Amino acid sequence: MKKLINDPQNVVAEALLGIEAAHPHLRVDHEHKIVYRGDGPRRGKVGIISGGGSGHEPLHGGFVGLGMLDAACAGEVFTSPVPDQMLAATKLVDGGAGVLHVVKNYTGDVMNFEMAAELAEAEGGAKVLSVITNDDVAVQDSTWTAGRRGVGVTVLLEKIAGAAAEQGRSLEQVADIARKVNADGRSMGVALTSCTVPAAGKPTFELGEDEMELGVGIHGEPGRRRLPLATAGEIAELLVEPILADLPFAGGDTVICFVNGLGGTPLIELYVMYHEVNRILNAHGVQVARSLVGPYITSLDMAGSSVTLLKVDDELLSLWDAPVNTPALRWGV
Amino acid sequence: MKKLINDPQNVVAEALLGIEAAHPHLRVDHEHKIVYRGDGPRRGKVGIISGGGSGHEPLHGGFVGLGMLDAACAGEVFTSPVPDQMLAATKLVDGGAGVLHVVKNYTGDVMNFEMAAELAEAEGGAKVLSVITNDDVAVQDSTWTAGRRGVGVTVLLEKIAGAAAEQGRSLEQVADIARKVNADGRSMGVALTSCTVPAAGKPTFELGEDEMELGVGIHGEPGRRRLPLATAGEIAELLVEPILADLPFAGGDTVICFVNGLGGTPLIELYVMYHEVNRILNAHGVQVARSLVGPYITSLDMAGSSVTLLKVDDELLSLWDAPVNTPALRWGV
Amino acid sequence: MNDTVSTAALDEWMRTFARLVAENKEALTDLDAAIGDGDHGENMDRGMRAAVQALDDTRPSTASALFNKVGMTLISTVGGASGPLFGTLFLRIGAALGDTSEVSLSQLATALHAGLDGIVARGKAEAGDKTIYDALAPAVQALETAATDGAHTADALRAALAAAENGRDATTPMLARKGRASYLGERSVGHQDPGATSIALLIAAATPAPA
Amino acid sequence: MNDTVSTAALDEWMRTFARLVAENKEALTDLDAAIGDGDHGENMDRGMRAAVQALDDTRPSTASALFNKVGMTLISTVGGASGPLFGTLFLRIGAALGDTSEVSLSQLATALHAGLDGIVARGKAEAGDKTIYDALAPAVQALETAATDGAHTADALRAALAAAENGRDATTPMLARKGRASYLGERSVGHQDPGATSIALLIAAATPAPA
Ligand SMILES: Nc1ncnc2c1ncn2[C@@H]1O[C@H](COP(=O)(O)OP(=O)(O)O)[C@@H](O)[C@H]1O
Ligand SMILES: Nc1ncnc2c1ncn2[C@@H]1O[C@H](COP(=O)(O)OP(=O)(O)O)[C@@H](O)[C@H]1O
Ligand SMILES: [Mg+2]
Ligand SMILES: [Mg+2]
Ligand SMILES: [Mg+2]
Ligand SMILES: [Mg+2]
Repeated sequence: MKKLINDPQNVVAEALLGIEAAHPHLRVDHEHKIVYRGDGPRRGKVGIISGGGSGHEPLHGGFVGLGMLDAACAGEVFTSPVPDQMLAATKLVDGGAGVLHVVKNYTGDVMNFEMAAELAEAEGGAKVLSVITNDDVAVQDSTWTAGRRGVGVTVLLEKIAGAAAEQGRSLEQVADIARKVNADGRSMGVALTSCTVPAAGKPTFELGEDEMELGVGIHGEPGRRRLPLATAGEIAELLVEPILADLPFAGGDTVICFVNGLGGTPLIELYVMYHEVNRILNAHGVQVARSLVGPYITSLDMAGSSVTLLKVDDELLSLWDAPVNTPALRWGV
Repeated sequence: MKKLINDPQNVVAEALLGIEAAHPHLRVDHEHKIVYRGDGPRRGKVGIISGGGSGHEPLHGGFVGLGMLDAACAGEVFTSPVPDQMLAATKLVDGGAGVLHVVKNYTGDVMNFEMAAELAEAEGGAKVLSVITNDDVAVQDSTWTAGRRGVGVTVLLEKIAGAAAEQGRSLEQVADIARKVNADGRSMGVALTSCTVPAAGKPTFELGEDEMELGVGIHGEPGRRRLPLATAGEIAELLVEPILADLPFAGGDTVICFVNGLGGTPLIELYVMYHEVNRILNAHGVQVARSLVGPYITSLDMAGSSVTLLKVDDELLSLWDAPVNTPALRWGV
Repeated sequence: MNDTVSTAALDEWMRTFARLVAENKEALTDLDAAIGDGDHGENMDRGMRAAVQALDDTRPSTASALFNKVGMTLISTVGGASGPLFGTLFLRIGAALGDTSEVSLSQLATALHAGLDGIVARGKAEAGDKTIYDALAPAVQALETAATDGAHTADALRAALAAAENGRDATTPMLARKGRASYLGERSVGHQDPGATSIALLIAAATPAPA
Repeated sequence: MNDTVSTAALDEWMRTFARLVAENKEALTDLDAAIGDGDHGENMDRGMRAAVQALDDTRPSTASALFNKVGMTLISTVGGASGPLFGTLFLRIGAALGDTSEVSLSQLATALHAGLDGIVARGKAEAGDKTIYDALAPAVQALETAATDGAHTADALRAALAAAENGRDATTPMLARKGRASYLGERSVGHQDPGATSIALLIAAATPAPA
């Protein structure tokens, strides 16, 4: 295992020290491992928190700031945070207008956030609503599974819901917008290599020199199929076609197109992928209104990429374009 | 070799197609492999171009836009572009106030940019000045070598000179600011793994499972020493101390602190590194005024990091803070 | 355990469970690596070490205080799926037992049933989903039957352990329908469920060696 | 080559050089991998293939047009250090030869000297820096001596080739002071310079087989 770390047990705590030092407009509650806005909470603004296992940076801590998240809870690497963290974060960001919990659909995340919401209610504190992202078309969405995993759509949702909250919308309205984003977004990913969890010290799975894992999860969960390594063009087809078929997206639809890097893949390859994805969308008559290219929801050092498409209307687009000031996404300010 | 590409020979051309599709405010001259601003040239504004071998993305194409570069020339992977490209870019961005060439100090880059400048002069076109970055303290700076390599300072210089040009300063003034940035900035890097050039198909160098290359170059050039893999804290010392000693930086100095990822290292590790770097600077009484953490000047898929420190005064800081709107750096707009 | 169980014995149960988890940490993690994300041993061990520490620090004197402390500690330190599930299990057991310091077999059976209900409320698992349910439900059933039959506590626990271990073993051929393992679909078949394995350790920790 | 050299023979020289570069592409790259960045063979081959294509397309009829075309093509297609250096070499040779179509030995020697000067002006290399200079300078020297001595062109070229190959071999023990290899310091010692190796191929391409 080759990593720029000290003790594998301290990676999360030390990365939080780095985030705190590098971004003066953010604060860190080290006891609860929460990154939060230095200028919050704002009276009357809905607070938005998210969180999950660490190892997906910049998600979620890198999305804290004006126009996006108010706080992010960092769990151990690939392990959901505990309810105490979400409860503390909920209190930290409560400006009296309620708090939205953005939860990626994993059993642990869902249950821990649920308990936090119950505790908040029991304490008579902030009103909490939760929105669960489950956009990964690689997983069958049925009552026979834990349901689809929350992946790339989470990034887009946090931006768009954050903008809605910044506009002063009510908790219900912000939650509605968030649900709409989740309903209209789909993702799928591919791994060329495994990630290595620091505490484990060895790759999570083995992949041959000529193999790739199609439909991989962001914790190295197995995907749909293991296939021989293919070209960027072929891989783009394998990712985009199931996404397009699933919603379904149709000719004339307008989308935000997000080509994500999983942590170990450099930007030059993501642009090659973007070109191929864009080509396929053009062929289907799907219009790309906005694009995002880069490593925004990662899986430690995994080499690979995921594609997320979000169908947008004018309202979603204007929320996407609204000012945002976070370590990882910033514009308009 | 596991890469998201099609033909190894076409990586640069296809990545440029991706950049063009993803960033509507940029244009691409595919014949000359130039990324340039869609809103340029602006009359009376000094044009700034840079360029170099590809494989360092987002450098340089990702830094084209308002407040930074006017155009970037993409060479083959790790190979300097040819003079025709810089000549064409010079013409593209010439708004009548002259053009600055930002050149990283490698023999090939220096000579090819030099020829382009001579050709521009011979054609009686734009007045051209060149600034060479040579900030890598891992290389001995003497007449007995090709001199220090240009690395991380290039990113900071392009931002700061770009802001100066946007203010309407003269070519000489912009070149002076650029030279000042280069004079007051120093860098050093470490590789945990080699990069793999697509056309070569195999790692550029071999590094044992417990080794790291200290002082590595961004093309996988060998560094000062090969050492046993160390902790982030130890590595930070090995990078920062030679940098501090070299200028020398002193207690009371104010710096921009840039912790860069080399392409294969995920953000969580860069934040662990940032924490360690910041700790060392604090111990030396060096004040960090601004920070930049992320993969901004990469070496394909190399795992590793580099540290750049730039001594700043109020003027440099206000130029750093000025609005910028590029794919990779954006704020204030 | 004796025919009524003292708070001290319940405390000992939790400490023994912590020891068994620590001893089986790698095995639990290996089971989870095969069909999950390879952290179940780490998760349970982190939680139970913290729980024992909390018991040392607070020395609760009633059954409800004891299980409350264990449950809250697990919830606050584990995360993942097992934190809320095992945490809820112990919280519900504590609530069911109340401020007593001597627990009868039928009280214990009722309390564990309440814990099982809490797990179902939280995780929506059903029989055959390849989860902790599949080891815990048969164990509870065995305890209740024994209590109804007027069995000795020790015998009842031995029956419960046998049921839990059977239930655990029965997860191997199951196709997972809950938790991370469900992503694997057919490929989850043939692997023993890590959470069910922890449940068998929990019951084992309460069970006296065969007479 | 004969005692005066026709444009056709010069054209053949460039094509032979292109062929030798192609044949030695991997060897040149391997030399560069050891002390540089492993692209010298690729660079020279890309450039000379383009140069031959340009000659096919334009069929230049004078020495200056021929070398101009080769030089400009190298500059426009190679990049890196060798593009400007080899490009300048041929541009200067072309300029020195002018619009002639028959070139004498002393004209050739003078032109190559001009090319060498161009390389020095561009790259600032000195003898012993472990660069193309170390193969080219002795070759030019040998040509000039032969011309002064009134030698036959073929003999002069054989002498130049011997000098270039000696110069190339002499780069092995040198410590690099220019180009990427200079970053290696002491570790550059013991490796033959790739650029000097290409120069030896260039002279070999002009040299008739021994009589
Ligand atoms: N919905 C559920 N109901 C009951 N048990 C569950 C459920 N989901 C998962 N489990 C149990 O949790 C165990 C995994 O726990 P653990 O590895 O600690 O958490 P995570 O899956 O979050 O990494 C599984 O083996 C299974 O027994
Ligand atoms: N300043 C210089 N003067 C003369 N020759 C040089 C100089 N710098 C480098 N070279 C030559 O260039 C060769 C390397 O060429 P090449 O690999 O094509 O370019 P790059 O180093 O840019 O990858 C070296 O072997 C050396 O002979
Ligand atoms: Mg887990
Ligand atoms: Mg090169
Ligand atoms: Mg697990
Ligand atoms: Mg080279």
